[in-house]
Amino acid sequence: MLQFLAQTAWFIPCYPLIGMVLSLLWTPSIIRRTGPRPAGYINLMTTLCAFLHGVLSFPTTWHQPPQYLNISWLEVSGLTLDIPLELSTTTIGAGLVITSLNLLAQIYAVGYLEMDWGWARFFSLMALFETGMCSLALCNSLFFSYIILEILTLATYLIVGTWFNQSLVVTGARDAFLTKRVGDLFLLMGVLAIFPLAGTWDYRGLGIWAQTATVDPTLMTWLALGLVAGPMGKCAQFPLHLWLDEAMEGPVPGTILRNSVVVSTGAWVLIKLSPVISLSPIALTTMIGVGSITAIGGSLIAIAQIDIKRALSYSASVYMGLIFIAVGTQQLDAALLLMLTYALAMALLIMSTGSIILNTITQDLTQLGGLWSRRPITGLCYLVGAAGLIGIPPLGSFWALLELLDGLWVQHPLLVGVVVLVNALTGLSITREFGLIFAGEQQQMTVRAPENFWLVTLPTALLAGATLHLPIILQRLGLLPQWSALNHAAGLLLVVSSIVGCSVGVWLYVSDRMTKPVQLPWVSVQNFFAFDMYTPTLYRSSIVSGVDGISRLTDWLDRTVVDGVANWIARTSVNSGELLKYGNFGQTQLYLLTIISGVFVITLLLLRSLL
Amino acid sequence: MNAVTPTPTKLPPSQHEFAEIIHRLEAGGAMLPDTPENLKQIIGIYKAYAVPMDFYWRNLLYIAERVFLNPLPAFKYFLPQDYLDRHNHYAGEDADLRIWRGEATAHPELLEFMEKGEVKRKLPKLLHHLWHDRINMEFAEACMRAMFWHRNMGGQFDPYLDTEEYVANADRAIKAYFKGNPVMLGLYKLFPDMFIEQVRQLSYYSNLGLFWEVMAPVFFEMSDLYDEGKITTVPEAMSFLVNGIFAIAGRPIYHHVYIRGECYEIIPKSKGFMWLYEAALPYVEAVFYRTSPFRGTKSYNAQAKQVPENQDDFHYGILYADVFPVGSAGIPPTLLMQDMLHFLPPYLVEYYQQYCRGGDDTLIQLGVTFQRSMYCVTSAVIQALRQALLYPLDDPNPEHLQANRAFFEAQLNRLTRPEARLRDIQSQDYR
Amino acid sequence: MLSVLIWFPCFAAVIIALLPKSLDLKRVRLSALWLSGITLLWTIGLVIQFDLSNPLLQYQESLPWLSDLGLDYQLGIDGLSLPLLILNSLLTWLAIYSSRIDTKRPNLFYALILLISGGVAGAFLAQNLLLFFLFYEVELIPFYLLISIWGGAQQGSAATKFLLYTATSGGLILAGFLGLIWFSEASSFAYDLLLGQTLPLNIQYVLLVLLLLGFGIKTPLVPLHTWLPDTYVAASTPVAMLLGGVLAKLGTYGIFRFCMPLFPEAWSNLSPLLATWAVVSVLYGALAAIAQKDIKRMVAYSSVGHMGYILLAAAAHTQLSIVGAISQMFAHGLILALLFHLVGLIEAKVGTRDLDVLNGLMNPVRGLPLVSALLVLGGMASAGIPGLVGFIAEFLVFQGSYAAFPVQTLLSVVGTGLTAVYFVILLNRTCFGRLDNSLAYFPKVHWDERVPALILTLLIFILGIHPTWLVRWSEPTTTYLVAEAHLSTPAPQSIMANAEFH
Amino acid sequence: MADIVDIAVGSEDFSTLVAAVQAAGLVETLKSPGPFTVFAPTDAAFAQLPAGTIQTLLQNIPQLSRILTFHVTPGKLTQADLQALDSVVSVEGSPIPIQKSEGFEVKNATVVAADIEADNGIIHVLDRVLLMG
Repeated sequence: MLQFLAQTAWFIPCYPLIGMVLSLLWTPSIIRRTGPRPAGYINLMTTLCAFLHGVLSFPTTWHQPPQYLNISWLEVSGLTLDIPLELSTTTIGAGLVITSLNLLAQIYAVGYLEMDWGWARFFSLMALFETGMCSLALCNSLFFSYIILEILTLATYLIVGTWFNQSLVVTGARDAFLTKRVGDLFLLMGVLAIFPLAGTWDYRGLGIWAQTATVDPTLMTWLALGLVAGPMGKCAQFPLHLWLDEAMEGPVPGTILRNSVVVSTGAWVLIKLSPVISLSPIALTTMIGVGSITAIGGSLIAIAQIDIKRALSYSASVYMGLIFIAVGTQQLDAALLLMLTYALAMALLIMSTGSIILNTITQDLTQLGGLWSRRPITGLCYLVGAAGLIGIPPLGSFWALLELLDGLWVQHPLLVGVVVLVNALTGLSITREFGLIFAGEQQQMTVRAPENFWLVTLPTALLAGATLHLPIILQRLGLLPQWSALNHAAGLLLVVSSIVGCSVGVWLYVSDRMTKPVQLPWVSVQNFFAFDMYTPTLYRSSIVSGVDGISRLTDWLDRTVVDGVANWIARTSVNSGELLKYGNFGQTQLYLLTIISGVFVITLLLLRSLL
Repeated sequence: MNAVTPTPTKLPPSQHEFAEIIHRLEAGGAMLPDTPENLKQIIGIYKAYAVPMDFYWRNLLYIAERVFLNPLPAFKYFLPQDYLDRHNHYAGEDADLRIWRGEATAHPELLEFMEKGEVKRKLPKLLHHLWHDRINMEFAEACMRAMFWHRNMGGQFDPYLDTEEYVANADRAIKAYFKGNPVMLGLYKLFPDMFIEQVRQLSYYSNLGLFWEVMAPVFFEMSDLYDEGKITTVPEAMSFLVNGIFAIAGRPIYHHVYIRGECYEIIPKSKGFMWLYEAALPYVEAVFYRTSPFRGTKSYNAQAKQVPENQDDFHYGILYADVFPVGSAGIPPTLLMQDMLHFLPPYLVEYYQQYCRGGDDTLIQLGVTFQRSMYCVTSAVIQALRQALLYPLDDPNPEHLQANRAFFEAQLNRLTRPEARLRDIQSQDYR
Repeated sequence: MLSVLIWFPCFAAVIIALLPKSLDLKRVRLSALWLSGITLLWTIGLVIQFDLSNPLLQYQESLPWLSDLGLDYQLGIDGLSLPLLILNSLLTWLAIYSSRIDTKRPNLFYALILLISGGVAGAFLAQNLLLFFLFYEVELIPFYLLISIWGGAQQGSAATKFLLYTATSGGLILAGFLGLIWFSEASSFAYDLLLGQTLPLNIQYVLLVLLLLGFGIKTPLVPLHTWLPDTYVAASTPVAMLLGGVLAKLGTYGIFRFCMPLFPEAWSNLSPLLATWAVVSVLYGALAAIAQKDIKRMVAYSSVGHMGYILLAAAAHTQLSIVGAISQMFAHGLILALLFHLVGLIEAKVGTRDLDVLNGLMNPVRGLPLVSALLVLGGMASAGIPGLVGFIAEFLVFQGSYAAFPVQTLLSVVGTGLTAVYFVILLNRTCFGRLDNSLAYFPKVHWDERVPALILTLLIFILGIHPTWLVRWSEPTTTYLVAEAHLSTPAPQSIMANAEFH
Repeated sequence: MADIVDIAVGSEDFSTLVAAVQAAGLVETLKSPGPFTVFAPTDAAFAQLPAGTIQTLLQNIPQLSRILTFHVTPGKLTQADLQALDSVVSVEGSPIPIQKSEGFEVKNATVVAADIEADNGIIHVLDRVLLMG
């Protein structure tokens, strides 16, 4: 039985797909006399099935070589597009993380969106994400990874646009779509360009090809940069990071999934592609550079945000930046581990803050405070998430960051500094949020703030439990290093940086010593980060206005020059002003028709004489 | 008797933006124009509203009194039979004050719906529930949460929740409820405020339940009177409401909890909390005026500043809401509209068939009707307050009349905001 | 067999035209629907019997006609024309379905549409250059009438413009054909006869340019396109569906059927230029679309851009790119018809096509939710989102062309990015956002009106998920085309050229 | 001299008030030394209230006594004393505004007879029942 389940693990993405299709019954005009909640329940069930299937097949893959499957899709003119799947511990494990987080997020959504009527659309999109990500995990081909990423781009557009009546949602959805699409198209260029070289899109094949490939370095650099650009958009890396901020207009349950696992899809593809990318040192350096800039810049921006969701969204970019650094320095295991530990911790942070937002109405950190005594469960969950995110032993991210540091230790001392700094800044950032939400005085909006009901609180608590147990699971799976093999200096450095970061946070925001809001002496610096380093303005004044201007120019050219010349030719050649008044159907037109028919007949006659 | 007989006003015309409406109010009318079409709509919707309301109040009291602090209340919307049979204090033979001439137990249409649902099939309760073929209690809870969160709206109920007396009462109930459950008791020891805050919320469940217990029979009676031809104009409908408000003003608001057959008085009746001051007025303020912005229409982004900083500045209630997006995502009133959809009287169903998209957009047409009807209820509240706190409309003293006018103008000033629907409902074309 | 596709619609047109004027409007529409339905069924029958392994012409018919002129009645069908014939029959049926119930002068209207259907089928089937030209020209008049009588605002000027441009197009093509006969001294206009000609290169250039300009107008390609936005906008919904879905394909069909195989050397030499021209078209169309305020115009300009991909594929003329191009013709026909149908529905219900006025149509009760949902799908299909038919067609074009013209291909990929930009603008403004309270009293959309859109969406989905059903028809023919027509891959331009498809 | 209750019982105009005070069990209080200022609505004032109002209050004693205590303020305040004030705080807890008009008006009621002295306070007779808010 278990063996059967393991062999059919490729079916895991199909469960949510079934749920998605079924929930379309409740989108407008089909089932309307009764409410849309069954759509949610159905998707919960299908997600549960997918999860259970994963759980049951996971042990059988353990210590087994990966299985490869091929599903034929299209064969045309010598181009064979089979869907290659890899069933291994890693891929099924990734599927497990996705389905379990989605399960919790969907339970959470049943509670969080209890007043919402757009369930069918929302849940079907959650299912689409689940399908997409599970298939991405299993799929072993760059081409199909591209397809999935592109479909997820559309899904992002739609899920951010769930509350489409609201104007900022509309622009947020637009920007998310376009930014990700830009990344996708670069990826598509890479996909197109790599095939003639490698002759395959299969990751295994690409890996083998990369070992022996000799490609023109310039070409390889462009190719590798194209392949990196796609994940950059997905992972919200500088300068394609803005969409994640705007995507925060979407509902919290969607954010849980997006900030924890959806952003990692790019990193996943990157890890798969790393043999190819490592053919170009410039691309690797670019990745490290982009990752470092995003990590440091993002953590500074996060500290300056007053919106809870946005502060956390920048932390998401930060961790993706660390993963970029990890992949850039070929620390794939560290990257995978960090993806896992990060996903749980971030999902937990979003869940607990979402629970605050739900019934204190405001998302503004400056309007919150004093919730600890009445919201201790949420507060504890937040703390667990925070501890799981930064390098605090024995929780998950400590081990992941330690592994990363260990790999960087000898060759990249500068990057060690970056990681440690980012860890400290993130520590500061999340303690700041904790302080502003839970410590301090009650404010108007937090006077009446009960703990949320079970559908919201229970999944949060469950996830907190999972985050706490993660190190034990990792230990069981043998993913944690032996004590003797530990880089003690790195571990110490990491712990110290976490302590420093958190202590500063506590001193500034949890204790009463400082007056809130805490102001930097340099307002311009604070604003610089609060307004996201002014990138929105930068975009508006460069790309957006550029495309807008060129399109207007084209339109003007089209109306005046191109059309004008054509009209002028027509006017002069037919040489009858009256004829071309472009009037209604009348004698002139009839005249014209007669001329054309005449020419036609005469031509025929001419031909006769010709032949 | 309250006599809102129209009298010619002795004051010079009002200069207010809504002068016409103010003159109508001074003549004993409502904010809603007096047309037979309006009357038909509002009475019909009162009827459709009262049936789910009959469920809401019973369920709210059930949660406040019985479910209490159950940490996993998965079945809190499954109302036990004794709560369906529970006698409304204002209907039936044994009523304290018989407002509705019908029976005191749950309304027959409600019972029929609970049994067969919109699918018109007799299925187990759980299936109806899962098929979302049920009353949307979530809406009632959201109203409760709006009252709870906005809190500061007059009356002594909310300040009482912060007194030591209240905490002591709650403490007794909590300890009794979790007797023999060391985990929860331990948790209570660790985080007492968390539990007390939950009990405060439950007290609001009770508050709202007791409030709606009165409103359901009022609306049923109005519907019956209209069917009998005894209510013929909008002002008559309104004065019925005004009389109702007075008649019931002294109804006690309390919170009792029943644990293992024993009654724990968390808020005893002896506190003297009254229906009018501690429930009705806060309810109108919290639900009709304030609530909170629908997530589908306003951004909660802190930097966008679309949500006001002060709770007083919240104006998102039914008097302001845009009904047109009803049915889409993030628009909470859809739950109520859907609940009313099941119980529309035939004449309204027929009426909606004639306009816009006929049966296809009933949800929105009835939403607009509901908005009209709530303007009528708000008018009744304004007239009742005027009657209680100010002077008769036919007062001979012009100073008194001026005071009345100032009051009306002050009330309408809140409705001059651009998003208020007062302008729209003046026209019959808004549907 | 094949003649039925031409003459049955014509016969049907006569029947419809002769139906008594007193007959109920609905009846006339229904009869037109039945008659075109029969054509559609006949086409499906042909498809079922079509021999997939045979790359050559099938069902050939040949009758001597004016043999003195070199004009014989020669018909045949292969993998290039088959998808387009299906498209023609399908879209004719759907166009009739999506016509308004209260169309004025219905007899004439439906008769003209059926006439067009027959004529277009003739053009796709003709295996004689002059016969092709006759059918090609014969479309002109019914379209002219359809636009000028049933069109929207400014229909008169648009119709005249259409007439002038397409007449010029016809003239150029005729000149090209005549020149071909003249110089090759062929005895007839028969296609297979001319296929083997070997003309001097400079004559090939001249003739090729004539034909390219002629077909370029019809396709249309920048800068020969300015008739298109005006015409598409002025045309009523069913006519726009036919114009965009079928008529434009006559141009691209001409390029693949005549320009490419008849002048192989010239084609190979000119192809870098053509590829560049294609990119200009792609980018120009997309950029112009971004600036539009009228959604129908926007969709019209999208068509200019998408036709550029086909030219790119033709320029590259690899096997893969040609399969891609044929798929793209079919896919684009479906998508454009869907978009025009939906835009027409929106205009009919909301009363405007102005992006600044439209808003919030996604609203489930008072908006046009299903229309909006399908519009999202249509727009995304057009922008090349995978899982929908547009993607696989574009991808094959890109992958096929990349080997030959990497830079142009990558620039075309940028074009799909710009496509996404304007479709997102369109969707954001029309479907998303808040419904304007004073406007939100649109009449409801009947199921009947949704049927064409649903059928098209279903096809877009099915062919997107299972593209084999799309590409299999044309694959043998393209293999043959590339192999037999002396077409060799152009000289290696870059290191990419060592590409091998296996 | 008689106390407040005695005076009310002795007058024909206060039968409703007296009944209410008795029902609410406030007799003892009002007989205590006080002193109190009582705003006493006449029977006609009670009759102006819509039907059912009194019935509901009589069924709910705490609520009734809350209304009644709203008519009482501690201290012995004459018309002259009161008119110097903007408002006084009632025993119920809510403030009672004193109008600055020509006549002697308490909130929206007019005082029809002022300054009736009693042992333990003073009575002002109102033509309208006062309601909080």
